Amino acid sequence: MSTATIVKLPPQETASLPKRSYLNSEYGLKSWLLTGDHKRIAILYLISITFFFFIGGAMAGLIRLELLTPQSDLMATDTYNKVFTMHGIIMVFLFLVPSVPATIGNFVIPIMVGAKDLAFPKVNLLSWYLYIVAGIFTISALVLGGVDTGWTFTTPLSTHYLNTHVITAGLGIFIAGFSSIFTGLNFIVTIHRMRAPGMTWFRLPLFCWSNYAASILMVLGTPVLAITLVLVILERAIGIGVFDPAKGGDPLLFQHLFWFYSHPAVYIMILPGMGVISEVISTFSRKRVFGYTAVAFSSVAIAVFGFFVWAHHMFIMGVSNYSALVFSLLTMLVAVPSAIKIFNWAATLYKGSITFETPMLYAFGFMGLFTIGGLTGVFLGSLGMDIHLTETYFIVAHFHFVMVGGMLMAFLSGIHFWWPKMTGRMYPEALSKLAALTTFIGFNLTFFPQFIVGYLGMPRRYAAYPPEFQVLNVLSTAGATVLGIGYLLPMLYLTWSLKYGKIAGSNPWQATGLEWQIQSPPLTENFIETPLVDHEAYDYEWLAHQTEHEVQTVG
Amino acid sequence: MHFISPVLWQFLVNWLTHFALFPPEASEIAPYTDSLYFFLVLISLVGMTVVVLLVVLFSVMYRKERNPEPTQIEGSTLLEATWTIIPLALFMVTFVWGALLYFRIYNPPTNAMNIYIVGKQWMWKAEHPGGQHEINALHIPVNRAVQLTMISQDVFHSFSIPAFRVKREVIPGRYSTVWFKATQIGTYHLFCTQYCGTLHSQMIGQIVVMTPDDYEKWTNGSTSGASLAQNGERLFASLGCSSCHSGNADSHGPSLAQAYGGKVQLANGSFATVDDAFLRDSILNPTMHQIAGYSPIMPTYQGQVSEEGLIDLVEYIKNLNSNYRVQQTLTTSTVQSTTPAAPAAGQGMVKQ
Amino acid sequence: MTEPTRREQLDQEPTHHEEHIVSPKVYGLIFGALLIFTALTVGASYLELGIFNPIVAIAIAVTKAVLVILFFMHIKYSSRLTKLTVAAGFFTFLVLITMTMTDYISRAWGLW
Amino acid sequence: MDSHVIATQPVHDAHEAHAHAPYLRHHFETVEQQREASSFGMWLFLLTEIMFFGGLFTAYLIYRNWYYPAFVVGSHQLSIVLGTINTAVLICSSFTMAMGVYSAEMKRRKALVGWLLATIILGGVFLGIKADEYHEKWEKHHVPGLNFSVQDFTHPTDAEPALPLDMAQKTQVYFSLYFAMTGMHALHMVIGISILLVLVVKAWGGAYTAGHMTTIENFGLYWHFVDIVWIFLFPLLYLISRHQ
Repeated sequence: MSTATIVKLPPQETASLPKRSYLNSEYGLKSWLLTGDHKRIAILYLISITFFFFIGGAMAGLIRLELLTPQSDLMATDTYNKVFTMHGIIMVFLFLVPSVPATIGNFVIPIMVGAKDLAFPKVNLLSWYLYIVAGIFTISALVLGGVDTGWTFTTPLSTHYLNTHVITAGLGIFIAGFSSIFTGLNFIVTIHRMRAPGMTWFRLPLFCWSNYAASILMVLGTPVLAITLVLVILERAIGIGVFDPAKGGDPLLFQHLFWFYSHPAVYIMILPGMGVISEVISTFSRKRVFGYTAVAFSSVAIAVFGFFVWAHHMFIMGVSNYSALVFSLLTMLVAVPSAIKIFNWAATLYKGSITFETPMLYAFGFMGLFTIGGLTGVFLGSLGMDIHLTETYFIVAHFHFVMVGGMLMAFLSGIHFWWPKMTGRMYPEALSKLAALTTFIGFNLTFFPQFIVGYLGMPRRYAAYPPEFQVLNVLSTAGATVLGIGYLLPMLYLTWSLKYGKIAGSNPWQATGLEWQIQSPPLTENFIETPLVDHEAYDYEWLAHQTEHEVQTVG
Repeated sequence: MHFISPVLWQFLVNWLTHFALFPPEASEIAPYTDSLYFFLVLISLVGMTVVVLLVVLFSVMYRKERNPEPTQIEGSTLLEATWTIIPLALFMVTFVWGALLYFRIYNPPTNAMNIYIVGKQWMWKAEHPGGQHEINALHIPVNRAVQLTMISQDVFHSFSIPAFRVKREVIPGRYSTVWFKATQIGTYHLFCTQYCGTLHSQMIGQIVVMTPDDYEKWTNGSTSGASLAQNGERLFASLGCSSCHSGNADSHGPSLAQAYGGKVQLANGSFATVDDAFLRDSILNPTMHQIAGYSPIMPTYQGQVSEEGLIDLVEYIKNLNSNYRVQQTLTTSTVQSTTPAAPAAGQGMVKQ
Repeated sequence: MTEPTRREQLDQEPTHHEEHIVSPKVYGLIFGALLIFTALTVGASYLELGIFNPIVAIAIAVTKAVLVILFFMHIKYSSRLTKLTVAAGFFTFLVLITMTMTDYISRAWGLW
Repeated sequence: MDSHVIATQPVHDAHEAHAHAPYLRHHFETVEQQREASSFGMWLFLLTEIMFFGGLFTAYLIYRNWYYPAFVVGSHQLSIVLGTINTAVLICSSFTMAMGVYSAEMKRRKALVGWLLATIILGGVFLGIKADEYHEKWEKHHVPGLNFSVQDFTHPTDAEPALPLDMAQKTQVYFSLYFAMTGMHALHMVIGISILLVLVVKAWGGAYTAGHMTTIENFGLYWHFVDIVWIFLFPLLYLISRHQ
């Protein structure tokens, strides 16, 4: 490791994990499955979302393999349809939505605000069980023969024209929705009511702010999806007429209600990731985040504006042109807070003292890819441009840049950043840097060609395509292979590090958050005594003073 | 180069010869869309460069080896305002530009010739006013504005011609329209871009742009005998529409002659423009389009007329210039194919 | 600097609020008012008020809901945070309705 | 003070002997904090409920504007007497629930049990009447999808004016929404009554009259919310143009 590193591992001869921690406070499966401890629930979530991520990832692999050739030769078209539907459902509802909040957020938010647990530990556990039930429903829809509506469940296709397991999958998503509502509810109450003395709103780490904003969206948006799915299920099962054009219903109403949730859902997915980036950039440039208030409020602004833009998914679908105008204008406005964030992160680096640990590499990856993802979002928000681009691979590339390039990078960044805190051990640094690099290269190779093939007009969700698009699709598939390796690597070395990793000590990154001031892995009760907070977030001078003080008293 | 496997070699050749960044610009709209696209790509490149440059520059200048002690900075309202306002301004320009383009793409000129499209799982049916039917293909003349009136028989489809940069959702139960003016002769892709079930990826077709002469030949060669309006006339008679819509002063229904394109007052006091959608809806949901001064006695024809039949009826009513045709339909239940309902084919396709 | 106790720190939280017990008399009054409003709304629906029929019905329903929220659900005596929460809920509901209606209302305006 | 502010070292005996109230859960500092947290949490849950029903109300608003005559006729198929009685019953149950909360605040165990039982009975009466109404709809073939006929609307037997067939078919939309909305509401009532049954047993054991009554308060909020939903459903579904 270079001298530039700020990792201060305890001397290896004497290093040992703390005798008591949340990991060894109790033993046995039961102590995990009935736990109220937010940290253990976070671990449960981490294991389960990783499981679903790899199922969803396998689906993605199949999709890319099928698209290697123009014909639908690997699988029949209906199999392909089922595969991309499952990929979408699993990745959106079972991976992206709970990824950062339910794992990292669950683990660190209570500690960040100085609380012993989330406000409602039992609700937190219930949320995980709901997630598992949702997962079982989704998997059974898959095992029973699949579902091929696309993750958007468009009526009347989903209600009257398919013979697949729409109801099972719909119920799965309905339940997953409640799981995410409970997580969001818990976060909001915890951040409002459980902050330690002295932890004012503007001393909160930005990770809390962005998760708070995402939680608002979860609590207010998800129920609309729930009722919409209930109506779809009722319409499919017993034939009530709410969306059915044959009975006088408006299929576009479904789109309105669906996107009222599903557009804010995009922010549910990305906002917590942005929070991770704020923490990581600040820590590894040893500087407070440039314009803390602007970054904090931009999260809230994204959450609020997020509710006003949903019909930009429907510009060509027959919404009134006047309405399209309004929604396009508001879409332009919601792009601004994201731009503010990007520039503020870049400015945070200015006059910092930057080191390039793995989380930071992932964060740089995020900044680049999210910028592209965000800017191409402006393409799609622009009315005239949207006509040509929507429903093509351009939009596929756009949201994969935001969701995979942005969110997944942020998730990996966060996992690497807090891994020492979660497990008390370090991962192999060289290997993890290699993984970050592989992911970045693989990602660009996979999704950048899709912008071009999208502008050329290749429609999404096609099992077979005209042969002139093949070159770009081959590039994309090649990239996906690299990307797959990039995702498998962390899986392997992180598991390895559980047993063989070096002991991390309480604050390997010399970070300022409250979570770094306690032992790693933390005690079940987090803090022996409720902390009194008397400094701002990202106050590195306070931290320096703190360490100095310790040295003096110890020495 | 013998060590490169033939497959790979072929692939590379293929790549070099077929590599394209843009689809052909084959319609009047395409250059406009592309210029907005270039503008947006430019903005993105500049934005990207600024971000990457800042990140790289700072990473080099302020890496720990060079700058071991960070300088804490609170923030800067001026800077933050700058990078709020500049993107906002650019996004506003994009919005206005995009909106203008949207008007242009979705606002057909009044002299556009009309072709009907019916989408169903999983094929496109095109119906020309002269009675030519096509499946998964559309023949159009070059340099002539063409408006498509589209409807789906089952689920959402989407009619997309990348070379023309136009796309519009085809909705069950509702007409949607799109128009374009092809500028280059050739054959282009037609895609269904809205996921519509198992064979979604096979719901594709060809747009054939022809010279006016070739088009003329094609229309003459593929006519099925009766124009849409003639089919409509037959249907009009067999459904008994003429008994009420006879155009006489004492008839139960409003006169349909020259009704198309005008405004009518509805029973609830509001005004509606009589367009294709209005005519179709009036046949299926007469109560909701009750014209003021008439009693709601018209039965619904829901389930009795197919989408194609509705198109025939709409086309017939559209071309009714006088009540004479209706009365003739009233008296002669069989239609003489010798009297074309629409005037000359060419004229009849021109709106107004 | 004297160290504030934890208890004091918590009490300084702006969201802190003393509990207020609503008396049965208030409950009774509200109960009566709700029943009267129910009778009123049924009565009003039999009157020919034209466009005001639905408006009156909604107005009465809103009044009843507000009474229940303020008194039965103690919002009148709750912290600002709780009031804000309720307001946020109704605000988002209005966003859903009005923004959806921008589409449905202007569809009838014709192409442009 | 800095060094001991934040625990950096594990201390083996972390369990201090606090004089905690028995119902104060370990992760809260004070009873006050616990109560405020759970009340706030409950309100957030009700927020999701607002949006849950919000979707239905949006659909209702759109279709009512589109198919007003069908909604009028559909509405006239509902019994205004039963509807009004049910509204009154639900308001009564809200009142008894409020009194239950008051009894808990006053630490009157028997009164609390009594009020809760009254609430259960009133809730049961509401559901009974609702079931009767549903049954009637079934008999009259007004259940969309399963058992629907436009006969009553195209050829009415009572004084109602006949609807043209196309509009008569749109009564399906009205009844779909009627069943979706009242069904969701009834489901909430069923859940509420089930919880109430548990609460009564616990209240009898004195669980809520010893100072800790957050559960009762929160359940009260839920019950009142369900009442509010009905307050809107009643005029929207039952009282459309009764004067016609």
